[in-house]
Amino acid sequence: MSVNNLLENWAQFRHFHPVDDKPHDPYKWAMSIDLDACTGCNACSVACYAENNLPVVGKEKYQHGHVMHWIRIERYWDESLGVAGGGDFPEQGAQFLPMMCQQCEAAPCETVCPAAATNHTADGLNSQIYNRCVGSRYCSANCPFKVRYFNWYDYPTTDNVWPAEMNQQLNPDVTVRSKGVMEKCTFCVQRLHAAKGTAKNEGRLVHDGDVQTACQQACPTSAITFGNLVDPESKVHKQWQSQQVELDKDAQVKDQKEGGSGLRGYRIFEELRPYPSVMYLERVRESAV
Amino acid sequence: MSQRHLLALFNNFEDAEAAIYELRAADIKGFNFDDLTLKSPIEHHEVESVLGQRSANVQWFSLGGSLLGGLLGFFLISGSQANFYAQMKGGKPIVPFPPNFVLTFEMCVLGGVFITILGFLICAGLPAKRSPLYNAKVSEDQIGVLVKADESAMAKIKGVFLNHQALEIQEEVSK
Amino acid sequence: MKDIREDIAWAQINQDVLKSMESPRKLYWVILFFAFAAFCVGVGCEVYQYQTGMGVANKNNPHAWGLYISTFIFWIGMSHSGTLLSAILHLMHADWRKPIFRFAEALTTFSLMTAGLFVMVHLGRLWQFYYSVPYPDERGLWPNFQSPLLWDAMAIFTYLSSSILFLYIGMIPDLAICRDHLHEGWRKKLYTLLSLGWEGTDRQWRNFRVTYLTIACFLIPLAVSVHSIVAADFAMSQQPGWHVTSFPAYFVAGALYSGCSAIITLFIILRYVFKFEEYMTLPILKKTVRLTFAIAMIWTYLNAVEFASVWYSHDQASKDVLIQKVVGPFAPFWWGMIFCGSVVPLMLAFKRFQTNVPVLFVVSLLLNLGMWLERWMIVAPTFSHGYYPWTWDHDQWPGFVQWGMVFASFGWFTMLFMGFCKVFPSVSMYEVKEMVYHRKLHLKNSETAEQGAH
Amino acid sequence: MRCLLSLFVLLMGLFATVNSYAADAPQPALTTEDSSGPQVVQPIEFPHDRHAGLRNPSDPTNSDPLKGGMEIDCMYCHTYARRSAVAGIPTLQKCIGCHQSIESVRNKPRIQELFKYWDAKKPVPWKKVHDMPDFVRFNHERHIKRFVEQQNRPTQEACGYCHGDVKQMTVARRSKGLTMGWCANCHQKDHPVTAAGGTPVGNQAYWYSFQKPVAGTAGGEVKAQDTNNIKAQGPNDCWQCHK
Amino acid sequence: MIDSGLDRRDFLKVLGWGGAAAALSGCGNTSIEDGKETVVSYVEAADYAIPGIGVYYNSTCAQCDAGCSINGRVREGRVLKLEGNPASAINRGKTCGLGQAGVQHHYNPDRVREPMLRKGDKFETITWDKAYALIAEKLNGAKGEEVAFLSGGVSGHLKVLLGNYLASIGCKNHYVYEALAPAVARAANKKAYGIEMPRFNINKAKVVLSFGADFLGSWVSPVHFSQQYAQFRKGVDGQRGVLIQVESKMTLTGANADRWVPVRPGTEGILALGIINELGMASGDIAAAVKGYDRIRVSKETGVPPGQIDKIAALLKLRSPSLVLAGSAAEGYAHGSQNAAAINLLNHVLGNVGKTIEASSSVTFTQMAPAKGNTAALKSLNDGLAAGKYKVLFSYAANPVFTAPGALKFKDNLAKADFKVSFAHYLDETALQADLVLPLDSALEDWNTQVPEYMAEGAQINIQQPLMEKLHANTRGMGDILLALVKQRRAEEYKSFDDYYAYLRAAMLQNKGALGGGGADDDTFWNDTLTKGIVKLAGSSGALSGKASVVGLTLPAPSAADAQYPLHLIPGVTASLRDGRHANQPWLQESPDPLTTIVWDSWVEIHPKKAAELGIKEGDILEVTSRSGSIKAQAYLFPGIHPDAISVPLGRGHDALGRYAKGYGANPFQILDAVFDQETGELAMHETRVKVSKTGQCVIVVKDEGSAGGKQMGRKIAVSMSTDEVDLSKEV
Repeated sequence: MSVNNLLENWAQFRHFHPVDDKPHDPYKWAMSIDLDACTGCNACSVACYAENNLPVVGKEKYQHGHVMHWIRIERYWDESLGVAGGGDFPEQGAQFLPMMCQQCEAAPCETVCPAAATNHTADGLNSQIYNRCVGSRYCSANCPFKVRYFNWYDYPTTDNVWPAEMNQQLNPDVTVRSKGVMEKCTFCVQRLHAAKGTAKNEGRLVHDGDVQTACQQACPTSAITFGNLVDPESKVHKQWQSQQVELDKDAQVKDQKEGGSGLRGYRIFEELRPYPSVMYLERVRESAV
Repeated sequence: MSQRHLLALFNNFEDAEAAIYELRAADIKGFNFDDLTLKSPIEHHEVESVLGQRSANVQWFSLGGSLLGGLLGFFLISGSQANFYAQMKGGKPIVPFPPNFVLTFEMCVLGGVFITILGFLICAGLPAKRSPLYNAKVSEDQIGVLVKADESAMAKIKGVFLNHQALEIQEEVSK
Repeated sequence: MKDIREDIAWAQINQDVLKSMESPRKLYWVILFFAFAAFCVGVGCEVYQYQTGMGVANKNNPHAWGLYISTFIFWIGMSHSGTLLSAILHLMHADWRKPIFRFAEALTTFSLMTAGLFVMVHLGRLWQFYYSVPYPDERGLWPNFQSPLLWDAMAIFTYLSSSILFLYIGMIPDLAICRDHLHEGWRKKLYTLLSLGWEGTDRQWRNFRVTYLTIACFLIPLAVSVHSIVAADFAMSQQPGWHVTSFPAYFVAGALYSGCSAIITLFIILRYVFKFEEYMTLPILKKTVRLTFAIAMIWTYLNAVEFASVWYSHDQASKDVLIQKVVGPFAPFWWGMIFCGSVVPLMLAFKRFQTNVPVLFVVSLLLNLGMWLERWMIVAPTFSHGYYPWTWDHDQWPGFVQWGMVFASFGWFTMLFMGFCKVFPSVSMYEVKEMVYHRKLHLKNSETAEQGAH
Repeated sequence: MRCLLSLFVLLMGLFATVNSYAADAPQPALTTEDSSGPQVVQPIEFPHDRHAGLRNPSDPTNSDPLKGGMEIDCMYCHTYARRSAVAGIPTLQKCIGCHQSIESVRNKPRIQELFKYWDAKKPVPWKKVHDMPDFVRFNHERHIKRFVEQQNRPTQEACGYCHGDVKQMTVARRSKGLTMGWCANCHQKDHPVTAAGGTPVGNQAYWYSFQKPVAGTAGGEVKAQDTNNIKAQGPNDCWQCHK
Repeated sequence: MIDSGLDRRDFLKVLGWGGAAAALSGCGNTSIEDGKETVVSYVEAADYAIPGIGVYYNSTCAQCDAGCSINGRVREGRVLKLEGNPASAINRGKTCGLGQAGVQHHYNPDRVREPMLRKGDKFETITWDKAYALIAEKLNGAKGEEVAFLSGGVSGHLKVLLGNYLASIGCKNHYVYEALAPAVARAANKKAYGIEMPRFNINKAKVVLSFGADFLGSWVSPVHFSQQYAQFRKGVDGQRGVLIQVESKMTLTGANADRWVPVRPGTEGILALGIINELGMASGDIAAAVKGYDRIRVSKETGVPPGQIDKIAALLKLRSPSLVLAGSAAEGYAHGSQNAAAINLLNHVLGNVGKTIEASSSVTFTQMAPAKGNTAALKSLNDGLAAGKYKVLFSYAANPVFTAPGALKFKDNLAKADFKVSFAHYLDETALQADLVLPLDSALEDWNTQVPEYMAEGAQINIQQPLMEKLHANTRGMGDILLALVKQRRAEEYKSFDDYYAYLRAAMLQNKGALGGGGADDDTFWNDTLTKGIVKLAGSSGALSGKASVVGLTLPAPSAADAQYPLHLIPGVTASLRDGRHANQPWLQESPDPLTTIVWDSWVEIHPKKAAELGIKEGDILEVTSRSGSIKAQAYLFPGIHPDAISVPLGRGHDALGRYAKGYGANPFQILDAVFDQETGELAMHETRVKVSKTGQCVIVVKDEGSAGGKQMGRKIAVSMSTDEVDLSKEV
């Protein structure tokens, strides 16, 4: 009886994640992206198209903002560029930032979906279940990063998206989304599940390096690191630790240090308290020139 | 002795009221005062002082309904949250209070309204069969007094009505 | 001036009101046809959108929501008028509401029905909408009860069903009148069925009164909750410009505001069309107008509160959205909203306009336009100018499908309302009788008192 | 007053039933549990009973096809099931491998049909029987590993959980619901979840594996006694089957 | 991952082809494979071919000439995705976007499927036999010198076979044409270092001063350099590398530089000499030669502030070793070779030669070494065509009708050849002019070997092998075609080879010992080679021999302003579209240009100041007119360009090449003037002068960048810190 269940396990049901939680076990997938290494070459984005069956929407629809890139490369200029008192030329180059779903631990999108099509998984991902989605787009409205992409058209049946032969390239491990469905970066969940399955068959946990996301694998400068945050052996764990970035904080202790901590790790919109799972490492600018 | 219905129509409420007073005072044999029904185009509160306090129980239905709705709301929602094995939201507990209270409130109102309506139908005896004597004037501008009484009391009652300027008196055809 | 003449014969009331339900004139059919045509435009748009995808509405990634949601709020807001007149004023014993509350309630019901359509139209996968309905299913899945959208759905369902019941219950005595005074035909059968055998007995009246009062009590907090929940759709989210504490109050005020102005519009139309000058008198209109003015000022105040709190906050993103509204591409609409919502109602403060029907008609339409703009200004600008500058998009405007659907909603509403007016009495006969009766009693009592004083 | 009372009893009853039914993981009786899916017409009417059916005990050599099957293991032909998410259809080569040396049935029409395909080097266009929607991902490998390899259940039993009693069928036919609730039903039974205190947490929340870490797995390596635990973790989010 | 050791050829043979692709997935009520009734099944299958499990095969990326090794994931007989092969020294398991899109080259719906012969304005389908017979017939009617073969860069056994074929028909006119090859650099490097393409060790340098070398985007071997760049940023001895980019139009590399130095177009050499002068490290005749280039004069001529020159010189002096690169932007002038020589001189002066510039290895089989494409070849071909010298013209892997400068009028000259054979994947502009079009296998269906021009570590031969069965029954591999053609002349010599595969296998086995397979039996060696996808060789290492010399180094003064055509046109080379042969790969069309984020269209980059001067705003359609023609494209206000220059990206503006390329954008090749480098005869791509005018039309620029235009509006999104604030030592 459910009332019994409610009463007996009340404490379990009133448990706040991730604040009340012990560390994730045994997996918490996380990423770190070194902006000093990222050159903005777009290889990650194209690799994502290849891996995750992203439709190419074409010029017309791109113009209307219907593009479906799960990972986009943003190019920023210095704030002082072109304004009074600033320079006319971007003499320090541009800033590139790969932006994809941040797999927030307290994701703003999850709570608002009326159909419960986006939920939190045990390994710390923000799942998007296409077949459950009704297309209210509330998640997208509530996402501060605006990294959720809606299928404004039925791309599988749209001309020249996947014409004959081109459709043979589609990855059978990833569902092709039809119209009216929200989608976003999944951290290549199909690869994660394959790796976990293999590990389970062998009675072990997934080791660091067993699984790579498509963007990570392609990245020519290896700017993207991906792995299990709770595995002390993993590179991503070591990076988060050395950068003193903690998952369930909305402000990092190191940032309160006077004179700066000399560390590069930060998360975007940390102060909004979504606890993103992607840590960026600040770009470094040479002071000598 | 068989009972029959009698309907008297009055032009205004004062006449009807006076007639009822008289009937009540007359204590006619074969006529129980509780068998008197007043039919009017609008509601007359004053009638209660004449007919005596006849109770209305709808509000109890409202109370029960809203309690039921609220309980159902809270437990249905919390219970399903506790059982839906994949509905975990980062940063929120599995059974969160604020949203559940909102929905509990809505269910409370929903239950209240529905059961109140049900209560109204039950208490007012609706939907009802039409009574044997009815005149459309009652829904226009005249007051009707419907009595059920023994055959023997009919004449007396009729007399009372006529005393008070009853416009029309309809009698059930004897069986 | 009196709200209503005390000496109207009751039979006259019946006759006047029932006359409005007689076979319609030719013009009625013409208007109905145009309303239907407008509705068909929407159906066409929806069919197109359903088959092609939401993209045809010209929404995009930052602009996830558009006119559908803003028009949805507009209609939801309008629905609050009925509750205001029938429930709140009922509890406050303001009996001048009696001749006009029936159509206001109909307005509530039909605008809710219109609003409900927009929820459906808005969904990307309309054919799967049942995923967001709580019912025990084979999959063992439930919708997400934490989502404000679900609260919304629940609140609207509750509100709509309660409003329909309230409207219906309040109409039973009138249905009985219709049953008694109309000729044989399908209508008579309908009224016989719907009036549930109402005869106006003391027992029926007694329970009727309690029921009506109780439901009115339920409806008031319900109506407030409905629009605060609609506000919660926004206030609970993180979008800059939405995450505002005063939103619920602001929304409720806005709702009452747009409801009142819609009542003025319909008041004037019905009064003219059905020649209800005896019942929908100018003094009643004046009271309604004064009420509207008061609410307009409350709304203006809450608007100012919102701007002020954003302005003095340290939330740069919200501030940017506000600035964007004032000077950005949305500026004409935003200033339009300020003009229609806060400046135009100032006319209502003048006595000479309070009973000037043509002026009031225009003003009420402007107020409605202002309120529609308000909703749009709440929903759209923050999408074009949200937290993430990279996704700012000032070039995307609603496509013809969205406009078509908005246009059609007015046709749909008109259709429903016109149908209602011809099938059901749009003035409550028994309540007008009560009003006349009480006024007469009152007059008599005061005359007696006067005589006694002599 | 009595009518009020009885009404309340009625309402409370309604409340209790609706609430417990609705909240207590609804698993309505499956209409398809025992009924069969559509009869699929295959290009060759493959007799599963003949291949996988039980031997005729009275005649172990079983020369008469009408008197029983050959008890061939499911995975002898559906060999991919233990290695891949997809069970797959055996290659034509596999059929021919045996049948080219079985002279007794060589002239049967079905076998001749088979050889026609072989000679043309064309695969047999087998029709789908257990066809799931595209967004559902079932992993055969994990189920075989768990039931057959770890728990030593007979293959036919393990496969039969979802595929029904294939050894009785000629052409395979869907005989289980294969709906989501049907899948979840089994998982809830087989992966009972207990709260920290040990009380079973209803029939929900695989998610709780999240909070109850397998002892000592925080590191990369796992102690021997925990390996079974890792192997046994069932699905705990929607993404396990829908991605 | 399963790396198969089995014979790939057998694998392909035994795969029965069900025709139906494996269950593609869909969601809801629409699905590509919705309604498919049949299950995929095989006739025969190797043990490792398991439905539902990807098999990985190594091959070589053919999207550009860098020679990255790829690792293709194949499921149910379909290649799904290409990853990098970690064993390759060139790309070490990484790929660029261009490489990822290789599958779209293969699955492209606009591939040519049948041999086609021109009939009037149209093509009609013919058989291969007929096509071969026709070629034989035409060749019989032409003398050897009347035949020309135009190709892109070729290497490996294909080059050998091609050479043999050309010899068999007596043709000596093999034109190797690559529109964007670093040909000037080769010559300059040869002169300065004695090697055309030495190894540049970006990762060992502490400062990289690059004059327009877009090594992160499109220059020589971008994936390799990107990896080196990542190491360079991590730092040598804990010192993070500093990148200074000197160019007139910001490239991807420029965008990543610590200091981007906008220089007046064409004055790169002057700046290099100015830096040498400022360094004061040179002596002798070098010092004498640069003496005149004092900072004031250099600053005046290049537009670079004197303080900037000081800082660069100081940094170069302080941090050693450094590396100075001369890229295509500095070389695209009539004095391009001089520019490059001046820049290379800087390396000598700084003592980088031998440290960050090292001798590269090359494969010992010189006949397999790549035939290096250049643009001088195009000019001679064009001259020959114009003179009506050629009766038969073959073209392969080059699209000169699209990429030749408009001033050459190549298309008109091409018509003068009687019979033009095009070996083509798609009907591109050149194939459309051909009389006979022969459909080629895609790079993922074909056999080949490839020798990269730029060798990373040691030397390697890359194996290109089919990842799946042919998509279209009637396409053929280039090797197979050449073999068939060569058999027309030398049937005896080649009769033992049934097909190119047999030829390739035999050729490889013949040199088993030299290829590192000594001792292994043939099959083992062959299978091992195919499994690895790479043959690593010791290679012969040339020695750096060049000396610092200023002999013949004369830099012209910056050209005077041209009143009629006031602006320099800089043809932009983007990382994904390059010379336009990939424009039909939709992923690349939709992948935003990193700097402008524009997709699906061409644009004119113009500096905001210049734009304000001319009254141009974003989205205005501009007409760009040179002496050779004019094109129209939308304006994009781009701060990373010299105000005296505009830039239009190359690669778009096709009027053929299929649905994804045709009609998108404008082709700046069309308006290039025919100016050539004085020393090498290479096309001087940056010498075209243009004027812009508004057409009055205006469009919304289709780009990924939002209305905020690349500003963060004070939100902490992409954050940076300076080197004196950061402590890199603690990083993992």
